[in-house]
Amino acid sequence: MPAVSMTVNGKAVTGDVEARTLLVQFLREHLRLTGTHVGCDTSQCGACVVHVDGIAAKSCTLLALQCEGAKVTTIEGLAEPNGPLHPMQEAFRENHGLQCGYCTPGMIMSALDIVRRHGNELDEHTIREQLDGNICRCTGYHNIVKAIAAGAKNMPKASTRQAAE
Amino acid sequence: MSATGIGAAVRRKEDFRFITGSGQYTDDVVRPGETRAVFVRSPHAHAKIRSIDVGAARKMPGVVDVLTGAQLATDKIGNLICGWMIHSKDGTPMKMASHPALAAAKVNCVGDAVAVVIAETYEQGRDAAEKVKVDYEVLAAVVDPAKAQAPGVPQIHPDIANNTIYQWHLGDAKATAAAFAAAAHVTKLDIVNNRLVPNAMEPRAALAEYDAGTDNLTLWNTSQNPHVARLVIAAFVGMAPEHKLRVIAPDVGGGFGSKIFIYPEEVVCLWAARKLRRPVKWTADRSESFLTDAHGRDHVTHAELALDAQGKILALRAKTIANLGAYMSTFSSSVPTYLYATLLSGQYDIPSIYCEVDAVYTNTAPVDAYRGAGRPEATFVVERLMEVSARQMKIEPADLRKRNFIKTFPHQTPVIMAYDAGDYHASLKKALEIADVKGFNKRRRDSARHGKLRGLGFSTYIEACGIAPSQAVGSLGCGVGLWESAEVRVNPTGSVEVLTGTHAHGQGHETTFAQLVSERLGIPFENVSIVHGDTDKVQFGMGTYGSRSGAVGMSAIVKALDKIEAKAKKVAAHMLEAAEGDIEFKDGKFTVAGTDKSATWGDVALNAYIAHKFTGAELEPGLKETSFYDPTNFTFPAGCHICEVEVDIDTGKTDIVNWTAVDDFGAIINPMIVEGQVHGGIAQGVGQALLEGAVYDKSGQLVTGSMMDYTMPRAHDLPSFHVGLTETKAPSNPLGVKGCGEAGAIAAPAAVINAITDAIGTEDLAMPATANAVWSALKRATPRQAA
Amino acid sequence: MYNFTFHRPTTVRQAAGLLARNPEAKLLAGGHSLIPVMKQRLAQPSALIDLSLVEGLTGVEQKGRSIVIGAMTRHADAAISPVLQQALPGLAAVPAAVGDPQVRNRGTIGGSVANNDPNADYPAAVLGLGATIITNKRRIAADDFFTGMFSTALEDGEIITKISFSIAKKAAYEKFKHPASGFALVGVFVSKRGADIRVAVTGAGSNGVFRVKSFEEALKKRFAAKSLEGMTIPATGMNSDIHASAEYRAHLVSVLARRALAKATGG
Amino acid sequence: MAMVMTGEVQLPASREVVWAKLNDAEVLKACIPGCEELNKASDTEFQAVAVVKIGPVKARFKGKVNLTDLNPPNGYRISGDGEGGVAGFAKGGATVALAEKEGGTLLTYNVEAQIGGKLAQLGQRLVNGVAKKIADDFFKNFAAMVAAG
Repeated sequence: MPAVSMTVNGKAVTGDVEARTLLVQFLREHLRLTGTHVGCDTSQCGACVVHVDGIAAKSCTLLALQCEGAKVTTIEGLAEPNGPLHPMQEAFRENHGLQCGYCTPGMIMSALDIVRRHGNELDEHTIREQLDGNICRCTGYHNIVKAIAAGAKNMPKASTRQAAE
Repeated sequence: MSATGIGAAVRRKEDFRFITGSGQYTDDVVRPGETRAVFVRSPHAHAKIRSIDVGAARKMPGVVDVLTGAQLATDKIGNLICGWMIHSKDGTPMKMASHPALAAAKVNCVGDAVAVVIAETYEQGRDAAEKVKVDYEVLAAVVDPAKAQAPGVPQIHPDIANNTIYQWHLGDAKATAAAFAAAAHVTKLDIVNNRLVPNAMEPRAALAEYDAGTDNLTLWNTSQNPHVARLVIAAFVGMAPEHKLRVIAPDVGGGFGSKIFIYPEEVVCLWAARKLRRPVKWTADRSESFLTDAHGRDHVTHAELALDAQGKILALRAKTIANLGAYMSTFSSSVPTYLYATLLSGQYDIPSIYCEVDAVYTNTAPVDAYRGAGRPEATFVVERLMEVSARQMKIEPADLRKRNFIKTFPHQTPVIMAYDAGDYHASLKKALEIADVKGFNKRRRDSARHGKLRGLGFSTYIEACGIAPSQAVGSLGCGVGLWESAEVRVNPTGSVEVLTGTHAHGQGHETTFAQLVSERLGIPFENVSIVHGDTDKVQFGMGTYGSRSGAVGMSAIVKALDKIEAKAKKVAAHMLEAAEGDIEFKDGKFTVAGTDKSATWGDVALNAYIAHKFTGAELEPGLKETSFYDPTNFTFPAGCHICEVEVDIDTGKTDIVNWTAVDDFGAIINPMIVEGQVHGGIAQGVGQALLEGAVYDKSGQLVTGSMMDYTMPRAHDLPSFHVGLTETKAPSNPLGVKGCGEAGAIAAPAAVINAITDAIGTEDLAMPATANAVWSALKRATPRQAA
Repeated sequence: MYNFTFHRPTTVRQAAGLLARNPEAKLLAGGHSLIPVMKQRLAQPSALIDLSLVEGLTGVEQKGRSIVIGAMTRHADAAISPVLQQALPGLAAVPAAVGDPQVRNRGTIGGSVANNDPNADYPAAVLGLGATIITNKRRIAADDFFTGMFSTALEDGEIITKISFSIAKKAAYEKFKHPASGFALVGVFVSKRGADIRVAVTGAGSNGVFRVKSFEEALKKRFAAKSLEGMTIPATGMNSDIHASAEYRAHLVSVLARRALAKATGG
Repeated sequence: MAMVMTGEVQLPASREVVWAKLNDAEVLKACIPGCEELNKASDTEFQAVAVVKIGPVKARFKGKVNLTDLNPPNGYRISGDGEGGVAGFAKGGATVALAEKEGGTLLTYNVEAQIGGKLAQLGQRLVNGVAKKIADDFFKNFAAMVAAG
């Protein structure tokens, strides 16, 4: 089996995987990072979004081997274990941007990518358009949109890149 | 109001684990030696199984075993059942076809499982599943519920004539006919309530483990009601005695009804785990979810409303054909009957109602409760009839509603329900203001200048929640009681665990229930934890559906807290050397009336356990109480939703430009969570109206079988919502709460379609009102004179 | 997914060599069409040849009167390329309209054009601007490249390296997005470069991207939405499925063409 | 999803010649898109293997081809069904009619096709186009064979 090495949440990891192993399977089954979820099998729902080299990607549509040498950040890597939450995480809690929580990790990782691309001042229209790749069945998006706007505002300009790296 | 008590928008306790990725959903649970189950499913909608050859599959790498329906029968694993008996008009019981967890002789829908591969890894299981050879004799399929009973159509279950499950009715046919004969105006509508796929974001999953040493089975699953699952799997499927089966529903990623039911995969995983002495896990991929989760709605209805010349409703009648799919799912029989026809009175004083419902089998996935379950269908019938009647009679839609609102309570409708409280004028009035209905005509003219058609649609809905008084549902055929249980355990240090028979899968019970306990006992919110979802921890409970967790589940907690307080007062009386009757309890403090003697909550809790101040003969040590609460009535949330749309004439695309929801949910524990429930419900209702629709082709293939073809509402399909509340307390439970989980999904479809038909000037529009559908309707229409 | 061998060449020559040695191999660009199909086990390539480490395949450059986009340039990067925004903003709108943000973060122009999905966005721009597809072997004109749904003039072992677009003075893309899949239910690209006027349509035709000659003729008199007023195209040859009828698609072609023209002409 | 489509093609040969080719297994094999095997079980029955390739999708179907309603030299019905393993199954048929026209033969066809299983579940937006393409390709190939003599 081919070996794969990458940096996940700041830690170097390696594993022997079948070529057909998806990044999300590598994260969930090999590394036991189960915060990244699988909600569909056609790359629509966005529950599996992580950052690969700082850019949001659907980890269900990437092979682990494609991420050889990459820096991957998952929801588990956004905040230090005993440190404060990331402002975007905090904003989701503060604004009731989640209900069942299943889409939430993907939503938060996508939200950070929106900030990376569109900055800290986000209007409702931009957020709604940019959430095209993430489906939530619980919230009707109302509070997710609010949470992302608030979280973006509370993020220092540099912090997105930091989180991504 | 304290910062964390009743009425406060407390931030949720459960969120920390979800926003940090540390939630524990079923697929996240791993057991040592775990195997994976991969199901072999029928690609045909209707076929006889001539033979199944698993020989090649067994030899594939990593395969532990391949099991079939024949073995399931040999092992005497029973069928899945429907737990609500409905009788036809002629008194005969409904026709429930046998539903084995693995089909052995015949498949009746695409996705019907015929074998299961148990393998070391998921991919190995899939490799092997391809090697299972099933020889099918393909039969013609029946898909359209409106044609399922016709002579000559394929018969799905051999001993069930005309694919007919029951022919049921409710109401007074004669009185209704007489009222129609005397009517000045009759409105007639043909309605298809489109079939929906629930699509909770977490796919269904099951993990079963067998302990040979104790002969105990454990099932982790994505259930809204683990105790009911255990009961059915023990008592009907006969998997194991109830006390040898533990069901754990950990974090569950949304349910919306689809996770109430007991499904074949859970049964098969348990059976295989015991047979193979290895834990067996199955997690649906979304393609499987589309084929095998119970779908929702799917009614074909002809409905009529009789009115006098002044617009007073005289009678309503409806004839509905309900598609229940290939098999009867756990509660499917109740949805188009007692959860539907009983709500056909809406918010209106209607003297006579008559409803006939035929439930039919088709070669499609089973249909059962989906957010609102019957009530969205009823609301759509009633609110479309109201809107169309208003237009035909040239009465303002809001006025027609006002003329017919029920104004005094209690009110007995002609269809069983006794509404106990409400103020329908209040919610309509508030909604009219928030939606700025006065300014609509100007907005409509502005839209017209930009080539857009603007429309306004109302939906003044009612629902029955707090499901339900056991005696009442028992008399209607329900196989279980619908009370709820609670256990309150006070620890020696004064912290509290509440064990509830309800189950949360996004509703925030850990927060709301803790607010209730914190307020009632005067203890910090942080010192309360809510435990649910594990049959080994929690006493029997009925689970969460039908917006019942507040009205029934919290009421049980209140009753248990009453008992806790009574016991604690006894302990305090011993501690403070006072008469029990002189002890007062307020804000977490026990005082002796008229003195400055007091004891804190913590002191009393500790004393209850150390028992130094009383003997066991006088008072049992400990502080733990249980309650089983059975409601005395349904609750009746109601409200007014107003949808404003703009339709692009060129493309037919509809944009929802404004949404107003004013709901009366009775007393509110956490307004933030309640509003969130409203938002989510509206989104699902808008989804039904504009975007979603499960389509089977004539041969029974699900052609909207993925999120590429089945449109899930996305953020840009929806606006921000304006949500308001009015309040009349529910008299039937101690908190006065009514339930909020389904309101949006119930109200929204009618509001959307009323708005679009207002915009385009024709009533000839089916759901989902896609751009293509609206464009076609516009082309067909002879435009009504714009208001 | 069936298993396969995985290769990461660093040059086009290596990639071509791998392709030649593995007749059942597939090139992997962004992977957002191929991997979903493989996950469903509807494709069984023996090997994947990942082009992401191949040098010289990314970037957007202006070369004289042309814009040249490397085959492995991701949609998200092309959409915000200052060069493209400046020289040919109508083209930049195309990658900006593809799928969803995460798809745009991975998907590439080369992958999209080579796949020639009948509902993809880029083929409309490539045909609508009369672009040239540059491979490791030759240059192919857009008019010769798209040969029907999912089929192109590419031969076995041929790898797209770049696509060159002549800068058109006026160009715009209008898309009616399918609400579930994000593909174009219909997309129309219009352009005018001197006498070369093009109207290319994706999503609508049952055989993939096509040009609307009748519209192009009408636009020769005046390149404006007004020139198409009252003009329609027949529904024959339009795709018809559960999402949209052939009549509706034909209707959208004329609506979107007029809207694209309005955009292209600043109207 | 059931699909229906029609088409016609003018062939530079007599009805008898066209009819003979329509019944020639070698000709049919060469015309059926992706056909890898076509083995005669009788004059009107064949075992077939065909590979269907649609973009990244590639599925191998094994099944039967039948000729029925034979009415020489006016036409027949050619139908087939195949199992594509994990991809699902496909069935289809074409009623073929031959008429003398302009010194040659006008072949008209009415095709209906149906797919099931995973392809039906996931491939909705492509099904019609693909079915049309396969039918068109078949008759285009056939026309070329006739033209080649």
